[in-house]
Amino acid sequence: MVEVRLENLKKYFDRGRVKAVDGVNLTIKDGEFLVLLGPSGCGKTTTLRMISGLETPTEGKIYFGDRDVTYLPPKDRNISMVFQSYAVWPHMKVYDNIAFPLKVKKYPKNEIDERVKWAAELLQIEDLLDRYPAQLSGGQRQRVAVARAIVVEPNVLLMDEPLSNLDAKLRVAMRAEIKKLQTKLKVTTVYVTHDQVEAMTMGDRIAVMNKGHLLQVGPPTEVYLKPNSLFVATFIGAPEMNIVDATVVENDGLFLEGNGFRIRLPDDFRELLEGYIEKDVLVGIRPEHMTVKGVSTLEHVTRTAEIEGLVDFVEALGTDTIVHAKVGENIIKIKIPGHVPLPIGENIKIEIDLDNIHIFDRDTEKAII
Amino acid sequence: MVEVRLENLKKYFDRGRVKAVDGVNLTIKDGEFLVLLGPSGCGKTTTLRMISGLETPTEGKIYFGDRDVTYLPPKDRNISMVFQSYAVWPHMKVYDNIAFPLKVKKYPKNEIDERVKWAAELLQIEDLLDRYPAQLSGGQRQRVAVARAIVVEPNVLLMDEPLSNLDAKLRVAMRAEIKKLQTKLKVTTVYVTHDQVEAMTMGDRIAVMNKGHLLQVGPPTEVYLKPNSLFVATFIGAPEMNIVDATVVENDGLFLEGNGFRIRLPDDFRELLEGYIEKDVLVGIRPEHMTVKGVSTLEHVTRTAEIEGLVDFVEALGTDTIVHAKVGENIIKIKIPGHVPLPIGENIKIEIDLDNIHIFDRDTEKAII
Amino acid sequence: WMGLPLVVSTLYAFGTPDDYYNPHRIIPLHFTLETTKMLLFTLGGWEALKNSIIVAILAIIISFALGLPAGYAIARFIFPGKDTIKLGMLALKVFPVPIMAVPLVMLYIRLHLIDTLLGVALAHSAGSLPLVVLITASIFSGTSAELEEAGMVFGLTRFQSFLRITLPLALPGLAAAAMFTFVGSWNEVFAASVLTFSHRTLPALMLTLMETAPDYYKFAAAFIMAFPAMIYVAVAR
Amino acid sequence: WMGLPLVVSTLYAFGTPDDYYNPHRIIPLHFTLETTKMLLFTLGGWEALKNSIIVAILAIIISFALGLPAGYAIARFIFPGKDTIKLGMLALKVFPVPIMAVPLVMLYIRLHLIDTLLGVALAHSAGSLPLVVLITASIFSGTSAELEEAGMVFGLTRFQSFLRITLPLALPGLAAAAMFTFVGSWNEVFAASVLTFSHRTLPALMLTLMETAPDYYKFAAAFIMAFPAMIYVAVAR
Repeated sequence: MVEVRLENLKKYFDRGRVKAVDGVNLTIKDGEFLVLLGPSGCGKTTTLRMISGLETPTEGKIYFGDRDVTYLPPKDRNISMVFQSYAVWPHMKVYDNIAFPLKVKKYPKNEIDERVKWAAELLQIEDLLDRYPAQLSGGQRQRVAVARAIVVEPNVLLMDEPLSNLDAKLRVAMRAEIKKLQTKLKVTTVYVTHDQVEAMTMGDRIAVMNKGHLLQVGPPTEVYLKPNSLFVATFIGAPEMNIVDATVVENDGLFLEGNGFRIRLPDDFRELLEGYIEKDVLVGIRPEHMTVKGVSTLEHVTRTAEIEGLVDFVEALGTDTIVHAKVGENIIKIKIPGHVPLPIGENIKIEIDLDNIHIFDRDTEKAII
Repeated sequence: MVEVRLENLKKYFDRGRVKAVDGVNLTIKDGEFLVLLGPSGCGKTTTLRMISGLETPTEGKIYFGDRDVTYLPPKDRNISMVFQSYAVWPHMKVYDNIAFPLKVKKYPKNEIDERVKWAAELLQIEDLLDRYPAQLSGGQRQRVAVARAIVVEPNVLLMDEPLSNLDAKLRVAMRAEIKKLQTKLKVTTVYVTHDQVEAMTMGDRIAVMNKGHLLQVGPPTEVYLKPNSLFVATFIGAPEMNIVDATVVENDGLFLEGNGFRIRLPDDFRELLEGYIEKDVLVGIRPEHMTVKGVSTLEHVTRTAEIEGLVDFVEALGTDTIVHAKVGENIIKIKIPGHVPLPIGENIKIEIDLDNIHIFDRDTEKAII
Repeated sequence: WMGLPLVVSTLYAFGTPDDYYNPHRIIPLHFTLETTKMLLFTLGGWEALKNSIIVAILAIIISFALGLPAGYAIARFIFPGKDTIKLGMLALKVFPVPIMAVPLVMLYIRLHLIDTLLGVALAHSAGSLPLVVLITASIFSGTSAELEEAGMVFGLTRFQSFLRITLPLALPGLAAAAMFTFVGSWNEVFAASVLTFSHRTLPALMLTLMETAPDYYKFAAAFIMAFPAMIYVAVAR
Repeated sequence: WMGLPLVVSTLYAFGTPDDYYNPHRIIPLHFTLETTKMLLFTLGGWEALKNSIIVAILAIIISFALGLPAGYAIARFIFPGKDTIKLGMLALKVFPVPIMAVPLVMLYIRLHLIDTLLGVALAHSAGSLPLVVLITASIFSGTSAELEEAGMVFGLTRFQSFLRITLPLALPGLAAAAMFTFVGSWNEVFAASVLTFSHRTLPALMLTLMETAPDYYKFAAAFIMAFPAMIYVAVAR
């Protein structure tokens, strides 16, 4: 249980041709649950492996508290790890799997027994201790892997997409359990995933990575509501944020003009959009920050705008409905709670929450607003 | 575009030792989107393969309209199929892949060209026609597979978990697209999946299978709100339906008594529970059919009951919150809209919607109510 | 380093006998085609070379005609005794060939196959058959069954689907298996020596020469022997 | 059917010479251990058997000592020239052995390895080394790297993790590879004949006997030769 600090961490493969991790600076607080989120190949797993010591950085430093561990082998870091494939040793019984880290560290026999029992109880696998991993289901193996990881009270607990091999149902259940466990043990945790739902529900903070770079770090709601770039905005949230081309126009007020719509922006946007008058930008709005007028109303909103559209398709999700609306040449998705039976082809008025509108620079793809 | 009728369909493997499909009776209406839903190994894929002709039934009949096709080879059934691995032929260009079914059926060259263009346009892959499959992403290959399947106007369109190899995001997008396409083409469709969200959002009707048997067939809402067995009840819905042991007690009114709770049942339950007085049953309630008193209210409910609990853990999902409550020895999950910051350990009153309570026979696991 | 003996052989193969027997010359400096010519035309080398090629090609045809369907069946279908067959194939490879020699010769005399190229090819096919079955089985398991089934769904019979979809995809692997069969037959000495006297293949001829001919003939023969190996290496690159 | 020649050999191996030369008896009815005894004790068969076993075991030790680390490196690490090495290994298998014979004998004489069991074992190791490297590489690729890394994370060095986690998991595969090396060495004739005169292995001895001894000795020798194959089949079942 320490603070973990990454300083300008880099890892190049193939003689510098592949920059897996390219200058990451990140401090993971003591006891924090940090989620490293990003698409496959973004460098999140490589970052995790450098923290574990399984991979040596090309450049940069890793600190556990004040201790420089950059070049220490894994065994000297007092870390634990839950692997994507679980990596439960098939030639050892469940008990021996969990006891292994303690045996290696030469704990007395009765303490080993005590701690294995404790970990097994926490994960509800007391009945499986005598079995071999081949006799277990995927979910049970996963529990064994977690029990093995917490049995030693590690400095840092590392998890590499631990839920990705479970089926959807089990994933939902384990998500809550792992989070509960971490809250109880208060161990500094780095959790790697490409699943934004996992990230949103489990992380104290989320660190979004892409192409070896760290894009944004912050609590889930902040990353969700205030994405700093187009990538973060579209990667988080399902259905995806709607992104549309538009031009900023100043004409007796500030407007966003695009194919089939024209939105009047509040005056306090003026300062931020200073340099973008008459320029093309990208406008983003999440499906849940819009509604169809006369069908539902947006709650807790102060300022709205209205555009017109045409119902193209209606997707019933049970508790929610996704309306696919045609606005000019674009298809825009609107998420409305409950069951909404809109006829296809109908003309609708779409209400937009202006406080949750995002505007991105076309070239840098950074958020302006 | 025909009606498909399965009559007492059976498929045994390994000389009768494995009963993959064990007596399925099912009529798929002309133009209907039917989803075969079930866990892996439940026989849903084997059923699909028998409809396609790739597998020959051990017993039973398959009709397309009035035509008995039970023993016809696939090529004589005029069906199309989208495979789980897409099965796009790697040694042919995208164009040739899509044109293949037409070439085999000896369509004139200009009509082939026309139809391939039409299908490619529908799936937005006009730009890819000249590429080889190896140059495409998973999502693009998927589109090619779908284009190839619709290019011939098949009697029946069969889909074998077509979205299971896509990432979460793409899956959500393709789900809507496939449904949109089917609505447009009105082709009789059998769609196999183990993902209950896909089933709920895409199917006109859902057929739930388990262990080779067909358990329930009906529209999504019916299967969701009125499951006929414990399996259907727990397989559909996330988080899962809460299942708790209880005893039916008659004592100046009808009660359900269990560990830490006692619920008074309305009098109109009496007739259905006739034979279960003083007997053990299983009680099921969905997380969204309960709420925490003072935090939120249930909408559109007529009759409620109240039990007491203790907050064990709170899982924030962004738009919803899952409260894990301890009731007696059981952990019960309650889904509440919005963000609910309940302190762990707090005593709460849980309100239950009595019209959405389910009671199952302990032995047969069939629904009583 | 593995190329070294090859280079030396090549040098010696084209060196003159004088250079070879000159103790002060480690590397021959005078090159001649005489030795090779002598070997090829006078000592029956040319004939043996032709025999070797014919036998190898016949062996490929026979072992593929039998082994390819078997490999396909093992890869695609489930049938009783499948594992036993696969095990038997491996066990066959472990058996020493000499044990078969006497019964084989007796059988061949009865079938009038003795001293024919077809006979040698049959013996070589028997040797390479297990390998062909196992390799083709693994190649066909590697090509997705769904691709073939997609062909059947979209209007082909199983056999048409095999020809038009699976076979083109399996071709590179099958070519490699054919190459191995060729080389196996090319290098095989024992059966070729026992089963022929007048229609010798190249290695069988070499074995005879080994005891009688001067060393530089051996190098020339070795050079010819190594030829397909060199082609293989060049192609594989 | 593949067991038939084996049964016949076994019968002939223990049949009496009288029965063997009696044209009216296809299957011998009088059994004797005389032939086998004669072969083993008088003609040096026992000595050759011992030599064969020693050579095979030495070949296993040498080829594994070199091949196992190489296989592990190929499976686990990425390094330049890796594919070239794998290709080279395969190419080596394609090369005919006879081409090496003369330089090898010359080298052995210089190193005083000629006519020693170690020398033969070295030659056999060279033959089986590529196979051992390729097989161990595929075995180690088959055992998950994450299992080994888990060992490192939970307190072991890489070498300890290899010993305690990867090796036990790879053992069945390695045993099969050792078996193949054993059988390869056991059946190998050419190198064994060329490199030894007094310390002959069993197949080399057999080759000598082939030309001189009566047929029933051959069957007895064949029976002894086939012994490990029989054990292999019995174990594999």
